[in-house]
Amino acid sequence: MPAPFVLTRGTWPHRLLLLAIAALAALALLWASGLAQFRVSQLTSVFIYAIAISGLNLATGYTGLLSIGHSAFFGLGAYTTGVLVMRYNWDPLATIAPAVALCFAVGFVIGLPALRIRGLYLALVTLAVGVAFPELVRRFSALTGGARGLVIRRRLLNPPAWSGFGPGERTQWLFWLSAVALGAVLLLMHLLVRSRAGLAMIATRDNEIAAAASGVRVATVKTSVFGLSGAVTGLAGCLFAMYLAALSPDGSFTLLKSIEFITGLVIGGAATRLGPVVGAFAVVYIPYLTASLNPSNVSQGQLSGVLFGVVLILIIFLMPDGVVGGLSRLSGRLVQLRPARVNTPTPPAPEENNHEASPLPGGRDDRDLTARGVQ
Amino acid sequence: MSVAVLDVRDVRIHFGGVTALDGISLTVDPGEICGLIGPNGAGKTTLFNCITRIYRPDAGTIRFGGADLLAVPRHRIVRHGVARTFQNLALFPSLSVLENTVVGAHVRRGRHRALRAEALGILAALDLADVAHRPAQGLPFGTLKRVELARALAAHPRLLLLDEPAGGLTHAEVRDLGALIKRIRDRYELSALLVEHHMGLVMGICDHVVAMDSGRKIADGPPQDVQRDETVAAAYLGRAAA
Amino acid sequence: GDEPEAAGTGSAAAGAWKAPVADCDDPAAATKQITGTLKVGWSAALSGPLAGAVGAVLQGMKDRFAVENAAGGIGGVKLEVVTRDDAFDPAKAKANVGQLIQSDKVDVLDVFGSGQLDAVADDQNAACVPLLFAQSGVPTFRDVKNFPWTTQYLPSADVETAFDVELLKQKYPNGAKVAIAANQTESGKGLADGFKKALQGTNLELVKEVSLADPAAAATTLSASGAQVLFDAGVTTDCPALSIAVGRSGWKPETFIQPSNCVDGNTLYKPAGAAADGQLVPVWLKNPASTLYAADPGMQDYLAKLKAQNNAAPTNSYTVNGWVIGDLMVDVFKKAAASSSKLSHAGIMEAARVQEYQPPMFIDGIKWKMAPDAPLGILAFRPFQWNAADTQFKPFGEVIDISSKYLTK
Amino acid sequence: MSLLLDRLFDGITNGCVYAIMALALVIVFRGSGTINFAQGELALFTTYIAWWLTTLGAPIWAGLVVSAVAGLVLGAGIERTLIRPVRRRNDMAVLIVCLGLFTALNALAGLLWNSETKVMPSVFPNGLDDYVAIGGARLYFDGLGVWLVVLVVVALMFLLFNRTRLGLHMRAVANAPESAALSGVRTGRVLMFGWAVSAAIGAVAGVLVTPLSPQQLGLQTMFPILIYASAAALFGGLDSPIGAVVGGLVLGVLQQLIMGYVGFIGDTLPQTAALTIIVAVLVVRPTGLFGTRQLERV
Amino acid sequence: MSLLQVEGLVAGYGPAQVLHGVDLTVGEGEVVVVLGANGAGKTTLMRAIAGLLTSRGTIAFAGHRLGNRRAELVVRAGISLVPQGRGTFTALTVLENLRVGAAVRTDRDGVAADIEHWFGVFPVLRDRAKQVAGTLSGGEQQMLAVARALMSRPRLLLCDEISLGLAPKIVAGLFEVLGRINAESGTALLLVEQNAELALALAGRAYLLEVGRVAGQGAAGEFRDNDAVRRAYLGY
Ligand SMILES: Nc1ncnc2c1ncn2[C@@H]1O[C@H](COP(=O)(O)OP(=O)(O)OP(=O)(O)O)[C@@H](O)[C@H]1O
Ligand SMILES: Nc1ncnc2c1ncn2[C@@H]1O[C@H](COP(=O)(O)OP(=O)(O)OP(=O)(O)O)[C@@H](O)[C@H]1O
Ligand SMILES: [Mg+2]
Ligand SMILES: [Mg+2]
Repeated sequence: MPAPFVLTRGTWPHRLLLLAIAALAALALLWASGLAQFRVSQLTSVFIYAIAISGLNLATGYTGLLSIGHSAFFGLGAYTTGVLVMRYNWDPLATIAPAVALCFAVGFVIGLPALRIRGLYLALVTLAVGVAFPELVRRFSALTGGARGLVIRRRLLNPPAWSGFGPGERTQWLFWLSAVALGAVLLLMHLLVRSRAGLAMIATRDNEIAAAASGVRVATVKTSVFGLSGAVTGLAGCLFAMYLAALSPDGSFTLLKSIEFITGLVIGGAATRLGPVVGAFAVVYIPYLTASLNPSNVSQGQLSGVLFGVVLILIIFLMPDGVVGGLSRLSGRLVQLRPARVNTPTPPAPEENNHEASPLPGGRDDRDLTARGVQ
Repeated sequence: MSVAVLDVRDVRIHFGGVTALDGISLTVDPGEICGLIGPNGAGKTTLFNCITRIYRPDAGTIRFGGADLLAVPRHRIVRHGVARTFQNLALFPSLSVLENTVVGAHVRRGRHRALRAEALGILAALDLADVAHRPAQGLPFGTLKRVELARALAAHPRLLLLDEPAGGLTHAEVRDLGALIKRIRDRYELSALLVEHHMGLVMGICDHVVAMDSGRKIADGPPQDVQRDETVAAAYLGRAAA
Repeated sequence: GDEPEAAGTGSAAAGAWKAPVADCDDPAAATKQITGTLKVGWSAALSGPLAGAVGAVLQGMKDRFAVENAAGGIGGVKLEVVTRDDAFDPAKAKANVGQLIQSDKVDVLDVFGSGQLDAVADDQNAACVPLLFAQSGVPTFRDVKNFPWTTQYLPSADVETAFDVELLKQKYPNGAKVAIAANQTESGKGLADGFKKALQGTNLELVKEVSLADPAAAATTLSASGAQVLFDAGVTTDCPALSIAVGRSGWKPETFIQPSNCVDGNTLYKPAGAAADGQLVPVWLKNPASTLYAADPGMQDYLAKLKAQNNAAPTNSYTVNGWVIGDLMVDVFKKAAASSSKLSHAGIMEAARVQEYQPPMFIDGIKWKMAPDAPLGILAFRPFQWNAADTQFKPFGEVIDISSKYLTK
Repeated sequence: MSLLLDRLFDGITNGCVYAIMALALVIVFRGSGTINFAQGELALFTTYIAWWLTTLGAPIWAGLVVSAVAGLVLGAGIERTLIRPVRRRNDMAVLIVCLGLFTALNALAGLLWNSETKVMPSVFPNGLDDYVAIGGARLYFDGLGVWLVVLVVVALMFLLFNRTRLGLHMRAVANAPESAALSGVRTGRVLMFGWAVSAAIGAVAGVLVTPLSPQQLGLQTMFPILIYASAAALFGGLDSPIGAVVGGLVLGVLQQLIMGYVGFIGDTLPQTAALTIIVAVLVVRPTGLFGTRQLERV
Repeated sequence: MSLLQVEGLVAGYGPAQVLHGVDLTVGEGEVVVVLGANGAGKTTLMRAIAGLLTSRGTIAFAGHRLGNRRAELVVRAGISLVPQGRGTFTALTVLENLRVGAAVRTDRDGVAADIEHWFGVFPVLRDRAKQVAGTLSGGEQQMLAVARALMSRPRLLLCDEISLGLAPKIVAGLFEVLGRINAESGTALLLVEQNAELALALAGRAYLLEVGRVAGQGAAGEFRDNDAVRRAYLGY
């Protein structure tokens, strides 16, 4: 096996590679936008799912808070948009901010029990949320349309004039809107995960006590992660409302949706940045493909369900860490990313008593780095 | 005589029927390395856990640099300048050694990049530069114990609590570790409380040693005196030292 | 509001209705005459719990088309059915309908379920592809102005409950105490609301309304209410569950009315045993399993043709439904082909909007009646009563036609 | 009074339905530390087998036995072929295998026996007159039968976990699989046993419970039961058989009482209300009512 | 013929190879110690023998090749490992831990007697018999791990740094116990030990492991006299 090609982060070959990948992605989007309308629509739903799963990834993947209630955030985002547009005549785009804010707040509150409850027990809390959402929608039917559902009329969802899309180009508009939103979410995830806050999340997941002993506010991390996670999935909900334009409590926002998100997350690769995107493709296209494998004899339709289950199991057998996890291990054999070099004195070769030679950084006199709060 | 940085007084804690700490008191002076020895189950780790607020004592006070530590929540302890290592390792397995160390610096101000650079420096000093980018999971035990130390150092503590840092090291490695701890003390002007069963290390670097048994203090004084103490020999050192 | 009243008062003879072709994404396509084959595209739950029912409907319809194709088709145009699985998920239905329209180029659409219809109606109306006889019955899509290209097959909840109340008025001229058990879904709510509306101005008094979330809990509460009449505003699965629960509570309401979707004796009444005895249900289709129609020519023709098609379950009520929908479609297509708009999307829609037809499998005296401003279709029912000892439905009086409430002749 | 009793009886019967499935979940959890999300569909599948036998003329109790045996075999086979290979590699992966099974088994049942609702014969007498009257309320025999079965199962499980080596080994494997192997415990067999027994309990539960279910036997019968059984198991503490039963009963009775007496919530929010109460209890006792306290020892 | 015979053992984790062909033998009733720096691969060696890692090369025990037999079968063959770090069942009580340790045995009375025996050796464990093992102190858990491993009455006991975290008095006592077991029941011992002083006193032979290879071997006495070994492992 040939030795892997080594790339160092932050050097120009690495930047060039990133640039090339970004350009390729943009080209792929351009090409895709020219496909048949229903294909464009299908991709739009993939992007929306990818955003929703990214939200879940934050809580479940990076922070280890298993949630089976994210269908509720998806629904809350969708219904906020739906209600504001239909009942209060808001512009659809303007509903995103309040919807995301609302989901953040609700997520934060749902995160509160996470301060005491852990693991599968916490999953029960989120289960309760997932079960409650459709019931609450039905309960407040004056606002939400209740069991009847809430239909957003097509003309209310026309692209805004500044976008350059005509009133008939709703599909194109939503495609680009979702693509841009997904790009923004992925960038946000990338920055967050590599930041101190991101480290604090993973540390909380890996060892709560040690994280706290290192000064991580475990409580704050959990509640705000739940909030942020809910907000991102809520954003996906808003887009979903614009995409489907027909909301009903029993249609798209039940526990089954949460299960779909989890499936996507694990198949794509939990705690990876691109996993949710791959997972979204999987949850949209695998059922689609297994359904079209279906023989024309309609009573055999159940076969697609069997196939879907089998495909899920197969993928996990081949790549237990998800597709992105598996692929990055494979690609690691070709190209290795080395972290950016930081200027530190290289220590001399380890020899007996060499410690005298390697200086300890920081210390009392390094005021710029010494900040100890309470003195 | 200078005033103590750490002042533990009459701390008691029990779990069900087990009294783990039974009115222990001890002080650590500024710049001092204080050894804490005692048989297994004496309550040494439990005392660390009380100081770092993982446990809440039933009675007693713990003061650090004038502050009442028992009134400080768990995650703020390190802000007060107290960092620790864990006897049985409590690292973040999926994070790299470098990232583990950076988490140690969580409460410090400064740019992420600068903190990383400094963490790399600490790792170099601890002979961990080679494994800086490897995930903690899968490293040998002795190495991981040093990662614990690196993480604690990254917080720039004024008091370092070391719970059996020499576990899994050879004699030569222990000797180096002893030298390193002393250097750390001098460089960062900190105090340390050291739990170790490796008597060579304790005798070699401690300025003063506290021996405990069944949650109580049984001896306190200069290392040689404590080593010669009969109760200590009987309860802890056994025939080997007697 | 987006929920228009069920229907205004209209007239079947209001004259021609013109399809609003100008609003279409592609007006030319809407008026283009269909040649060769006419494709009917379905998005429905081919997998999951509903797959059995959906499969039977589709098979019945395909068999009806096969008969027509064998007879030469619609003036030479053959009929073909294209299906796509949506697993009862509205989002998938939307994707399916997009693909059916754009890629499969179907001429007529159909879907199963109201949530699905909600999700596809806007797209389908913009594309001006007729969506005929959807398996749903919600008021939203009886709004001809907003959804000119959509019609539904299932009876309106308002019409059905108006019939129920009419029946009760005949049975209890001096009034009675009535209770409702309502399923908390769209169709349950629709029935409950319709029933309450129909009760207004009568001497029937509503004494209790409970949720069907748990049938046992509902039954205990209902039995304490002292009602004489119980109306089940539920979905199919509620019918046996409520029967059993009510039976077990030791309560025997004088009259127990089930919704029209509970017509399958074998699965919905037999399991309840004696508890289901005497229950009433509104019916519009002939039941192939009943001895009542043994000599009926329409029935004999149906059974013979299905046998020739090797249909596996000719007596299944879903098969009958599918057959009848196929029958109604064939009638629409023929009328369109004969009209000035010809067999085109617009022509089909125009024919469907004014269709008056008595399918042979509709109970005699019940007609399919569409008026441009009252697209209701089914406006009459015949009450049937379950006889637990014989495990058979028996007619309970004659057909009650309430079209006069909705149409002015 | 009799109304209250009626509701209590209904609640207890529903609670027992949740409890028996929760017990099956507890066994798998005790052995392998995972929640088996396919539990419900496994039970559904074996119940279909029992139903199918009755359509061939077999008496229902024979169907019960066969379906229990089928459960044993299926459970063991699934553990061996599908769970064990991924388990060692990734915990989340087990979850997805279970979800895959969930979909595949449900669809397979639909494929083999179509999706129309089936009428499931009852093992216990279940006519309209098969009840005893207590304080004016009716306690039906089939409900009572389920109560008894739950009692028997929980007693057997108690014995298994607290009186037998196998039970001890199951806990050891769940706690530290590697140390268990190092002690000579046949971890594979122990896990397989856990899955087999739990699938068999699920099979028995399925046959006994579907005639009581408002849905009868259909592809949707088990999903809601599994959801509430999981809630019950977690509420009770996930590793405690007693807890599973108490959890099931509390959930069942709460739902009935809320629906019966808290009118405006009960009609529309029965599940939300019941689950909210459970969450509130969990906040006070984060590892359920009877669960082993998690250790915070470093 | 030796009890344990390891030849050309190659083992590692995924693509990372740690042991590069290790040869080692332990005779019937012999005590052998393996020394090596932090990261040399000692734990890897022990785990490979115990059947926790897949490996290449031969491992023969009492004349039978173990191949890549899984750990539970290796125990049944008569090899028991005290793993490095916590080798206990944290959620089980001390007593239950010991019972699980006897999983391969069928003699109830013998098991009960052995438990009594170990309670005698480590009296703390008797006091904590009903306590959940996860709450024991680090040293107490280490004692429990040793007792647990010996409950299966192995012919060969592998100890990966069992003195880790134990008080000097206990360590001394523990080595005495090991010596007694070795003398009385002929249990062979393979020790990985940083406390080289005590280990070499007990052992007959020793190996030196360096980056996954055997860098030296010989009688324990010779080892103690070797300068390099003295400086690195004995501290004088
Ligand atoms: N959470 C707990 N629950 C019950 N008992 C506990 C708990 N924590 C500590 N103990 C008990 O308290 C005693 C003191 O434990 P501790 O860990 O402090 O000992 P130690 O001095 O650190 O011993 P070692 O040198 O073996 O690490 C032990 O007997 C232990 O069993
Ligand atoms: N699970 C693992 N995954 C990947 N590499 C591993 C794993 N475990 C050990 N290693 C690697 O194997 C090598 C040898 O480790 P091992 O634990 O055998 O050392 P050791 O001699 O026991 O050290 P110590 O004295 O510190 O216990 C190390 O380089 C380590 O990084
Ligand atoms: Mg300790
Ligand atoms: Mg080791």
